[in-house]
Amino acid sequence: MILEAQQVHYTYHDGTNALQGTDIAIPKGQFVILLGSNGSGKTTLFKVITGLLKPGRGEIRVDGRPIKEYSKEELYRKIGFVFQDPNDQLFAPTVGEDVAFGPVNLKLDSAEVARRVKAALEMVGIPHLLNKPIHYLSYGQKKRASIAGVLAMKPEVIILDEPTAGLDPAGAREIMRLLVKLNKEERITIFMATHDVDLVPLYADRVFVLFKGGILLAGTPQEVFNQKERLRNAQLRLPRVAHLGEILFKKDNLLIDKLPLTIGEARRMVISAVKREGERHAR
Amino acid sequence: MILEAQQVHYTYHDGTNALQGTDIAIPKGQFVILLGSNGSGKTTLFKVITGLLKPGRGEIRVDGRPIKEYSKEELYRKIGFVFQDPNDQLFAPTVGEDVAFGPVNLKLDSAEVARRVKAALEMVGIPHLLNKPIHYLSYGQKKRASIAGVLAMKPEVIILDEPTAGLDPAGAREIMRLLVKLNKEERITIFMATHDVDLVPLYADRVFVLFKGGILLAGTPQEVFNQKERLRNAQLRLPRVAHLGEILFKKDNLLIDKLPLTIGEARRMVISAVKREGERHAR
Amino acid sequence: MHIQDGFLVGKWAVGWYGAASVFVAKGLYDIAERSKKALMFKPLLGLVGAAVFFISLLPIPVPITGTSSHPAGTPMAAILVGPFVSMILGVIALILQALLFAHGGLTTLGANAFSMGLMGSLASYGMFRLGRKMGLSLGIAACLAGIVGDLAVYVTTSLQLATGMPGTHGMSVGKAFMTFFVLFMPTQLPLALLEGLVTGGMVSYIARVRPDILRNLGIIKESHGEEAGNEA
Amino acid sequence: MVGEAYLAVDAIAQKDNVFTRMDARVKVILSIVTLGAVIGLPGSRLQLGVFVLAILSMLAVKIPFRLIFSRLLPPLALGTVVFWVMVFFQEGRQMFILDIAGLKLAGYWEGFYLGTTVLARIAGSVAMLMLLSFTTPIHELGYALIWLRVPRVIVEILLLTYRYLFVLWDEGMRIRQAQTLRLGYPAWRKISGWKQAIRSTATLMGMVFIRAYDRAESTFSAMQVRAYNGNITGYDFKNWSKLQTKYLVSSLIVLFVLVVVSV
Ligand SMILES: Nc1ncnc2c1ncn2[C@@H]1O[C@H](COP(=O)(O)OP(=O)(O)OP(=O)(O)O)[C@@H](O)[C@H]1O
Ligand SMILES: Nc1ncnc2c1ncn2[C@@H]1O[C@H](COP(=O)(O)OP(=O)(O)OP(=O)(O)O)[C@@H](O)[C@H]1O
Ligand SMILES: [Mg+2]
Ligand SMILES: [Mg+2]
Repeated sequence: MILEAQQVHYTYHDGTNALQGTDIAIPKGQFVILLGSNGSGKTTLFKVITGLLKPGRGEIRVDGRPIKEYSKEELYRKIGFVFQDPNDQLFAPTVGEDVAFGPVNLKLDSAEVARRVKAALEMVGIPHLLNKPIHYLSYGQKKRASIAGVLAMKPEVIILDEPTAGLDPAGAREIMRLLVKLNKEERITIFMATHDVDLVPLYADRVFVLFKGGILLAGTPQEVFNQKERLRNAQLRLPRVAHLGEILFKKDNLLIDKLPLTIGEARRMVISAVKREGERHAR
Repeated sequence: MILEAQQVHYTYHDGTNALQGTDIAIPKGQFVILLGSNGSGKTTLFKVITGLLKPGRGEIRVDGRPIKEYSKEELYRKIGFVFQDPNDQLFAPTVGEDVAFGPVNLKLDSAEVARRVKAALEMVGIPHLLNKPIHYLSYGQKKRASIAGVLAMKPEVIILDEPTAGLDPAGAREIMRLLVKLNKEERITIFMATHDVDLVPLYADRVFVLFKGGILLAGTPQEVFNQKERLRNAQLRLPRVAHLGEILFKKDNLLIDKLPLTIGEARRMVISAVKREGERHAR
Repeated sequence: MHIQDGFLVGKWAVGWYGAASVFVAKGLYDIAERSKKALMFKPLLGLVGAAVFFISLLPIPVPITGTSSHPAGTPMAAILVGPFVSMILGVIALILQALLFAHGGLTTLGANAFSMGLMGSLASYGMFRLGRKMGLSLGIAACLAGIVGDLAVYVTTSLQLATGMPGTHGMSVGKAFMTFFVLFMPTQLPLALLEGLVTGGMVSYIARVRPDILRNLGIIKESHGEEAGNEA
Repeated sequence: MVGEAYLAVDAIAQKDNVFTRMDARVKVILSIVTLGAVIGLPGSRLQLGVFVLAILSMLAVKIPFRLIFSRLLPPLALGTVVFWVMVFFQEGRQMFILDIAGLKLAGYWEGFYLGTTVLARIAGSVAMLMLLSFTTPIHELGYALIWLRVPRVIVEILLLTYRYLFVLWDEGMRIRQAQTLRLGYPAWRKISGWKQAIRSTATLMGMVFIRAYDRAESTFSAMQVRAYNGNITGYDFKNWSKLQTKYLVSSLIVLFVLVVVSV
C-alpha cells in the first residue's frame, strides 16, 4: 500500500465535519478513482493525505510509514498533488520556471533540474511551451503544465483533484489518456477524484465512493456499480450505458449476465441478447 | 425571435478572433443549447449578445430591435445572464440581499422588491435560505441563488453559461429540471451553453454548435447528431448511447431506423432489434 | 499621483532614492520576520499586491468634471499589511506602472516610493489605528485613512516638486509649494474623498462577508464579533 | 475600460525581434545609463536624440504606432502644460507678449529654455522606458533585477503580483460585468446613480481582495506540496547566455557619441 488512511477525521474551523472516519488504502501501481458528490469531502481527504491538513483523529501512512515521520522533501518526493484549479498551482511567470520550482526545492543541481523539466514537459506533451508565460496558455495546457510541475519531482503516486473538470470531451479524454500512460509506462500510482461516473469504468482499477466524509463503497468498478441504490443515495448515478442495461434487465426482462459499464460491454450485451432471441426461436 | 445575432465578429485586445461571423436566432419560448468545445467562443458570444462586449462587426437584435436602441434598464429587464461561476455573481452578504440587488436597482418599491425576492427564491427552491450568508452556501445552492438573482428581474430570456459545470450528477439534474420548469411554466426562453453533449437530447428544442467562433451546425438534436464527423471535428462527441447505437449499426449491422439519443430511445432500439431477430427466425 | 520621469533634477532624484531605501530596508525586515512566523506571508503579499494593483486600475467616474479617476490603493494596503510592508507593495506597483503604462518613471521611483509608498502608508495606517482607538467603526476609520493617506501623498508630492523641479530654485520653497498645492487641488481633493469612500466601503464589506480574513491579518480582534455584523 | 489595453504591453514583449532576443541585463543596464544621461545632463539635444532613436527602434520592430502614441500622450501632455507654465512664470528676458482681452501675459526666454529641457527629459525618458518594456517580458526583467542586486524578495513579490494580476483581472471583470447586468452601474450623472456606482465599486474591490486572500491560501498549499522552503525564485531556470557584451558595448558607444555630439 503506497497510501493508507485509517479512521481519519477532519473538522474545519467553522465546525463542518468534512471527514468522519474515512478509510482508504491505495495499492502501488494501481489507477484508483475517488468518486463523490459535491461537498462529500474529496478535496479535504486529499489535503489530509498529502499532509496539508492535520487530521483530528486517525492515521495516514505513506509507503507503510506514518506520515509524521517524513520530512517535507522526502514526503513530496513520494507524493505529488495536482490541484483542481491550475491557476492555483502555476504561480511562476513561465511554464519552465514553474516546472523547475519543485526540483529546485529538492536542491538538485541545475543540470539535473533542466533535465527533469525537459522530461516532464515531454511526458505531458508540451515541450514547446517551455518559455511561454502562464497567462497565454489555454485551460487544457495549464492543466498539463500543472501535472508536469508535479511529475518533475518524480513522485511514486500522483493525486489529482478533478483533473477533467472544466474540460471539453476531447480535452478530458486527452488528460485521462495521459494519466493512463503515466500509470502504465512510468508505473506511477494514480489516485484521482471526480464526480463524472462515466469515466470510472473506462480507467479505474479500483473505486472508492465517498459520501458525507465516509467511504460508502469500495471495490472494482463492477462491484461498486452493482450497488445502484447506495450510489443514488450518494447523489451519484450509474454510467449511462449501465443505466440502459439496468432498464433492459428490469423492465424488459432482457437476460444479461452483468451490468455493462462501457460502450464495448453494452455492445456485447445487445449482440448476445439478439443472438439468444434468434436461438430461442430456432429451437 | 427574442434574440438574434447576425454576422457578429469579436476580437480581443491581444488579437484573438473569438467570434468570426456568428449567426444565431433564438425563437421565443424555446429551450436552446449552445454546444461548443473549450475556447470555441461560447462565453464571448454570450457577452456580446448581452451587450457586455461591443461586437467589432455585425448586429444584435433583442425582440426585433437593435440592441443599441435599448437603455441598460430596458435591456436587462428583458435578458438575464447567469455566469458560469456563481461566485462571480453573488456579491451581497446574504442571499436575500443579493436577490434584491437587481429589483432595488430597478427602483421598485420595497414591498414589490420583497415580493419578487420571495417569488424568485421559491421558484429555485431555496426560500429557507433567505437570510443565509452567501459564504455558507454549497456550490449547488450558490448556483440556485445566482439564478434567483436573475429571475427577480423577471427577464423574458435567461442566458446561462455552463450551468451544470462543477455539479455532481444529482445537482446537475436538479438545475436542468429547474430550467425546464422555468421554460415550461414561466414561459421563459432558455439559452444555455455547455460542452456536455449528453445533456442536449434530454432538454434542447434547438441546438447550435459553435466552433472557432462560427456556427458549425444548427437544428434539432436529431439533425445535429446525425452529423457525427463534423461534431468530432469540433472536439465534441456523440452522446454515449448514440455512440453505442452507431457502433451497433456500423459494425454489427444491426438495423436501426434512427440514432438513439436518449436512454429511452436506446431501449426502444434494442427491444425492436431483439424482436426483429425473433420474427426473422419465426418466418 | 506620481512624479513623471524628467520632473526632478538628478540630485533630488538620487536623494529620494536614498531616503526611500532606508524604509524599504525596514519593510524587507518586516517581511522576513513575518515570513518566519508564517511561510504563507510571501505568496499572500504577491496576491495582495495583485489585488491592490487591480484596484488602482478601476475607473471611478467623478460627477462634477465628467472625467474618471482611479483610486491609489495604498491606504487599503497599509491597513491590511501594515505601513512598511505596504511600502514594498507600493514600490512594486510603481515599477509595474512605470513599465506598463509609462506612468511615473524609474528615475523618480525613489521620490514616488517615498511619497506614495511611505508617506501614504504611514498616514493611512496611523489614521486607521487612531480612528480605531477612538472607537470609530471599521468603515469610518478606513474611510478617514483613505482620505488622510491620499492627502499625505498629495502634500509630499507637492513638496518634492517644489524642491526638486528644475527651475524652482529661483522661488522660495514655500511659494513653489503653494503653487503646486493649488495646481493639483482640483484633481486631488475629489480623489482623496473617493479613496476614502471606497476604502471604507471595501473594509466594511470584507468585515461583513469574511471577518475571518480581517482576524487572520490581525486587523480586528480574535472572535470579538462586534464588527462581524450578521455573522451567523 | 482602462486596464485591458495596458496589459497589451506584455503580449508585445512576447513577440520575437532583435530587441526581445537581447539579454534583459543588457537592456536594463543600457536603460539605466541612458536615463541617467537624460536626466543628469543639461540641454535638450541629447534628450531629443534619445527620444527619436527610441521611437524609431520601436517602429522598426513593428510596435503599433497607435499604442506608442497613446502611451506617450499623457506624459507629454503633462510636460506641455509644465512647459507653458514655465514660459510664463520663469521671469527673465522677455520673449513675447500676449495680449488677451487687455490682460498682458509675458513669455520669457529663461522659461522657454527650462520648459524645453523638462519636456525633452520627459520625452526622452518615457520613450526609453517604453522601448524597454515593449521588448522585455516582465519575468526576464525580474531576473535581470535580481542579477543587479535588487533584493530578491521584492522581485519575487513583483513576479507573483504580475502573474496573478492577470487572474484577478479576469475575475474582477467578470464580477463587474455581473454587477452591470443587474444595473449596479446605472447612469452616473445622477447623484443616486453615482452613489450606487461607488457602492458597487467598493463591493467589487472587497470581492477581489477576498479572492486574492483565498487564492493565496491555495497557492501556498500548492507551493508546499512541491517542498516550498521560503524561496520562490531559487534558480534562474533559463540558462543565461553569456551577457551579450557586443550589444552592450556598441549601444554604449552610440550613447556616448550622442552625448558628445549634443553637449
Ligand atoms: N475552508 C473550509 N472551511 C469550512 N468548511 C469547508 C472548507 N472547505 C470545505 N468545507 C466543507 O467541507 C465539506 C467537504 O468539502 P470538500 O471541498 O472536501 O468537498 P469535495 O468533495 O471536494 O466537493 P467538490 O466536488 O465540490 O469539490 C463541505 O461540506 C464543505 O462545505
Ligand atoms: N479576455 C480575453 N482576452 C483575450 N482572449 C480571450 C479572452 N477571453 C477569451 N479569450 C479567447 O477567446 C476565445 C474564446 O473564448 P471563450 O471564453 O469565449 O470560449 P468558451 O467557448 O467560453 O470556452 P470554455 O468552454 O473554456 O468556457 C479563446 O481562444 C480564448 O482564449
Ligand atoms: Mg473538491
Ligand atoms: Mg466559457
